[in-house]
Amino acid sequence: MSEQLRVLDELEKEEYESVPVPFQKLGFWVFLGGEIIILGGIVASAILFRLSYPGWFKSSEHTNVVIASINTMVLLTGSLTAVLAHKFATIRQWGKVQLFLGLTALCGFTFIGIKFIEYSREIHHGFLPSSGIFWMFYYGITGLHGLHVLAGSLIILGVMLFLRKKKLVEAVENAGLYWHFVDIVWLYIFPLFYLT
Amino acid sequence: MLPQDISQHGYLVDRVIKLSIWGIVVVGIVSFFIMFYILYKFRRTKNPFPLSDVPSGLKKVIFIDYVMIIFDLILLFMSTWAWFFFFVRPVEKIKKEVQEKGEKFVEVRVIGRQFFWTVEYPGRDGVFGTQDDFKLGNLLVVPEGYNVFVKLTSGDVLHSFFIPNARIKYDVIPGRETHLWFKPAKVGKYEIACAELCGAMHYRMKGYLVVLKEQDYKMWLDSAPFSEISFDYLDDDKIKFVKGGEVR
Amino acid sequence: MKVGERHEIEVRNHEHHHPPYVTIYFILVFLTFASILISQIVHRQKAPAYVFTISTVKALLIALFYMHLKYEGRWVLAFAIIPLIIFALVLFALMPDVVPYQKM
Amino acid sequence: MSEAVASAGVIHHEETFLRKYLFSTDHKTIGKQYLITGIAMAILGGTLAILFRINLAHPGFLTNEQYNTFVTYHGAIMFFWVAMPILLGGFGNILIPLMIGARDMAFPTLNMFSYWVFFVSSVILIISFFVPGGAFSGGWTVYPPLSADPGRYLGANLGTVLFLLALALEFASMLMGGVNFITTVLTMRAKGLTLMRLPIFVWMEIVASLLFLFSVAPLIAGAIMLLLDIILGTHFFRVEAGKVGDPVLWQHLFWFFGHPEVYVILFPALGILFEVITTYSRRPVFSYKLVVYATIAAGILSFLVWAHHQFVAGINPLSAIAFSITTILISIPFSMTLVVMGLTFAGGSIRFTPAMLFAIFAFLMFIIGGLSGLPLGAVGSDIYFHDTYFVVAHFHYTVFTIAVLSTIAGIYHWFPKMFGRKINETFGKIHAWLTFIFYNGFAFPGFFLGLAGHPRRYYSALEFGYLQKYQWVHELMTVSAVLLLTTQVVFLFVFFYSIFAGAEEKSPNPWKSTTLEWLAPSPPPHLNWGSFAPVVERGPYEYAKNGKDIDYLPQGKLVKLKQPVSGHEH
Repeated sequence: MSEQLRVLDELEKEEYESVPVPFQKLGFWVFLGGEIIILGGIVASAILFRLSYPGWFKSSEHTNVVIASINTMVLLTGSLTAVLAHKFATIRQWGKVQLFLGLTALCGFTFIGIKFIEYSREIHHGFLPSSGIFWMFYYGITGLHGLHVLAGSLIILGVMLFLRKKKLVEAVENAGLYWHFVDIVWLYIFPLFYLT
Repeated sequence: MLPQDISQHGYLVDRVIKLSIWGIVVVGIVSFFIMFYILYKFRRTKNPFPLSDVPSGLKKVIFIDYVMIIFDLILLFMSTWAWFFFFVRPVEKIKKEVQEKGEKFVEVRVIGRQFFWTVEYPGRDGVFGTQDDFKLGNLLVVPEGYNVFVKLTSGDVLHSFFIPNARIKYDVIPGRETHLWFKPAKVGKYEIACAELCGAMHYRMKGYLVVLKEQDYKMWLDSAPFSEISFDYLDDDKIKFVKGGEVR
Repeated sequence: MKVGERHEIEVRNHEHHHPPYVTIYFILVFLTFASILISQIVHRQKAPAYVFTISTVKALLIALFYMHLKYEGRWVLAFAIIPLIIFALVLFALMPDVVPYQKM
Repeated sequence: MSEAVASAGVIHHEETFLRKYLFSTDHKTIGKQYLITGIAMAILGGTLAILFRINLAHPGFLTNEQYNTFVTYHGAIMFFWVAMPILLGGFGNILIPLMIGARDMAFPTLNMFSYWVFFVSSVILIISFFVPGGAFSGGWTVYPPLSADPGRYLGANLGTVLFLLALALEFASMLMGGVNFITTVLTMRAKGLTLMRLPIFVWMEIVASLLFLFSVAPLIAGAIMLLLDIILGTHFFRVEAGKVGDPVLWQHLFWFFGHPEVYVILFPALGILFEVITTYSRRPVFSYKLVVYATIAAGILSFLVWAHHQFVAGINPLSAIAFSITTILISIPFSMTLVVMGLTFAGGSIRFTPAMLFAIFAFLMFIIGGLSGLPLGAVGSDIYFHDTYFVVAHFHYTVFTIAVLSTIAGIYHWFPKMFGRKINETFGKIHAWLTFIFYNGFAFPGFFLGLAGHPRRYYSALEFGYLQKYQWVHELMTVSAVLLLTTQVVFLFVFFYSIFAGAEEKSPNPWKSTTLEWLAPSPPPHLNWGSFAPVVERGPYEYAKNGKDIDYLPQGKLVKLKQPVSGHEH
C-alpha cells in the first residue's frame, strides 16, 4: 500500500471507461426496453385472444374510426414537434425548443381529451370493460396507453418548464424518445382495435 | 418411499424417478468427496502458501461436466418416453389403439370443485347422456385391468387430480378439458389428492379410487341405487356412497 | 473521455444529419390514410395483413429517424431490439397453449 | 493509506440528519437501508414460516385460512422483500460503485427514489395483512381464478388488490435499481477497468439486472390484467358462463418472469461466493472467462425454460418436451460454474473464516439444490414430483442458500468495509456450523416427503392415509426450523451490536483482497475516493503470484487528482 502512495502519479481530472453513449441516453433506453415489453406483453395477450376469437370483427365495428384517426394525427403531429424541439435543442435555439415542446404537450392533452369523449360515447352505448373479450382488451390497452400519453405529456411539460433553468439537450431528447415510443405503440393499437 | 404402484404403466414413471434420484445421489456423493478432499488437502495449517498452479490431477475434475451431460441425455430420453406414453398421444388415439388391441375400457368424467371431486359415470351402457348416468362424490370406482379414460374439468378454480399410486397427475382447469389415462392392475382402495392450491380446504380435497375385480364391478353397476359396498379385498370394511356428488 | 464532452461531439454529429423530419411526417400521414382506406375496401380477412404491414413501416420510420436509431451505436440498438425478440418469443411460445382453447 | 485518503480533502458539504441517513443519495447509505429493510422483512418471513411449520407438526395450531396466508406471504416476502432487496438493492448498491471505482451511481436521485418506493411497497404489504376480509391466501404464484375472483374464492378482495399493488411497486423499485446498475457499470468504470476485468460479482449483478428488466415486464402486463379482473370484473383470466378467459395465460406470464427471477437472485449470490472464495483460498478464479460466458449462456437459456413449472398444467405436451430439453440443458452451464468454483479452492491455502465457512456450505448446498432440479426438469418424473414436497425441498436448497447462506457470507466478508468494525470470528464459526446443521435438518427430509407423494401447501398431512406415517418427518423439520430461526436471531443481535460497538477495523483491507473496494477507507466517505481516483491495471483476482501468501496484486491503485472532486459528476 504505502509504496503505492509513493509511486502515485497525478491525473488532470477524473475520467471513466464507458461505452460510447451518454449515460442519460443509455439509461433511458434501458428503461424504454422494459417499457416496450410491458406494453408488448398485454398486446401479445390481445393478439393471442384475437386469433382465437372470431367475434372480434363484429365488436371492432362499434369503435369509432374517425375519432381514432384524428387521435392518430394528433399523436403524429406531437412526434413531429417533439423531434423538431430536439433538433433546435442541438443547435441551442432554446426559445423554439420551448415552443415546440409546448405544442407537443398540447397534442398530448388533446389526445387524452378526445379519448375521454370516445370512452364516454362507448360507455353510453353500453360497452363496458366487462362486456366481452374485445372490450376488455380495448379498455385495458387503450387505457394503459392513455396513461403513457399522460405521463409523456407531463414529462415534456416538466422539461419545458425547467428548461429555463438548466438547458439540457439530453432531457429534451429523452422526453421526445418517450413520446415517439408511445406513438409507435398507438400505431399498432389503432389497426388492432379500429381498422380490422 | 414411493407408494405402491398399482397401475400397469406406472413403472415408466418410476424408472425415470429411480434413474434420476440414483444418478444425482451418485454425482452428489462423488463431488462431495472431491470437495472434502480439496478442502482438507489445501487447508491453511497444512498448506500455508497457495500453489501458483492447480495440480493437473484435479483439473480432471472437469470430467464431471461430461458425466453430467451424458446423464442428462439418458434422463431426457427416458423421461420423454414416459411423458410421450402418458400425455403426448391424443386420448382418442389411445382409445383407438385400445379398441384395436381388443382391450376393455371405461370412461368417467371428473369435475373438481371447492373442495370435492364429482365423478360422473356413464352407467351400464357406457355412454354419457343416457338416463342411467350417475354421479358419485369423491369416489372413482373402476374395474381391474380396464383402461380408464378420465375427462377432467373444473367448476371453479384450478385443481390437480393426483393419484399417487397410479403415478399420474394432471391439472383440472376451468374452461378446458384435460385428459388422463391409466390402467389399474391391482384391486384395492387408494387415495386421490388435489395437488394445486385451490383454497382453504385444499388439504381436505380427498377422493378414493376403488379398483374392483371385473365381475364385482359389473355387480356393483347393476346394484343401483348404491347404498354401500364391501368386498373382502378392500382394506376397510365398508365404503358409503352418496349420490349426486354433493358430499363434503 | 468524459460523458459531457462525448455529448458535445454527438451534438456536432447530429447537426450533420438531421433527417428531413417534415417530409417524413407527411409520409406518415399519407400512410395513415392509406391504411384506413385499405381497411374499408379490402376484404376483412385480408385487410389485417396489409394494415399491419403499413403500421410496421410507419413504426420503422419513426424509430429510425425520429428516435435516431439509424444513427445509434450497438449499445442503444441492443436495448431496442432485445425487447422485440422477447415479445416475439412470448407470442409464439404461447400460441399452441392459449389459442386452441378459446372456445367462443 | 486510509489516513491518506481521509486527510486528502474530501469536500464535506454539511448534511442534515434527514439528508444524510433518510433521504441520502449516497449509494452506500441506500444500500444499507435496503440491507436493514430486507433483514427486517426476513425476520417477518421467518416468523411466518415457523408459525406454519409448527402447525404442520401439530395441525390445529392455526386456522387453515391463516395457514394458506402465511405460506403465501412467506414465499412472496422471501423472494421479493428479502432476497432481491438484500442481494440487488443492498450488496449491489454498496459494492458496484466501489468495485468499478465510481463515486456513486449514475442516477443517485433515482437510486434514492427506488429505495423509498421499495419501502412503501413493504409497508403496503404489511398493511394488506390486516385489512378487513383478510390477507391474500392464494399462494405466492397468484394463480387465477383463485386470485382473479378473490372475493368469491378466498373472501379477501381488498387484501389481494393490496398484495398485487405491493408487488407492482416492488417491481418498479427494482426496475429503477436495475436501470441504475446497468447504466453505471456500462458508463462509469474506473480508468483501465475493461469489461473483462470486472469482478465476477459485478458481472453477475449486471446479468441479473438485465434478466430482471426483460423478464418482469410481461408479468407487469399480466398483473394489470389481473387487477382489471378483480376491480372492473373483466375476465382475462376468469372462466364463467359465457365469459371465457384463460388461467393458463397467467401461468405463462408469471413463470416467464418467475424462472429468470430465480436467477436474478442466484447470480449475485454466486458472485458473492466467488469474491469470498478467491479471497480466503488465495487463489484466482479457476477460469474467469468460463464463468462469465457460462453466466451469460445461463441467462439467455433462462428465458427458454419457464414452462417447466407447468408441465402438467395443461400446456401443449409437445412444447412441454421442448421445455424439458432446455431445462436439462441449463444444468450444463451451472454445473460448469460450480466446477470452476470448486477448482478455485484447489491449490489455495484455505482460511476457514466465518465468511469462508458460509461460502463453503453454500457451495455444497448449491450442488444438492442444482442436482435435485434434474428430476423436476425431466418431464417424465415431474408428472409425479410436480407440486410435491420434492419441489419445496429443491427450491429451499437453492433459494435458502441464496438468500441466507450466501448473503451472510457476504455480510461477514464486507462487514469491515461497510461499517469499519469487526464481527467476532469465533461466534461466526459457531453460527455457520449451527446454521448448516439445522438448515439440512429442516430442508433435507422434504425430499423423502416428496418421494412419498406429499403435495405442497397442505395444512395437515393427517387427512390422507398414505401420508399419516410421515408426520414425524414434519415434526423433525419443524424442530430444526425453529432452531434455525433462533440461530439467525442471535446472529442479528450480534450483527447490530457489532455495527455500533464492534472492535474497530483499522486496515482498509483486512482480508488482503484485491478488488477496488478494498482501496477505499472503511467505511468509505461520501463520494468514496476523496481527492484520489482509482486506476485499474490488471484483472480482479491476482492471488498466489509466486507461491507466497502475502503478495497479492491489488486490481488498481489510487491516483491523486489535481482538481478536487465535489458532488456527483460524470
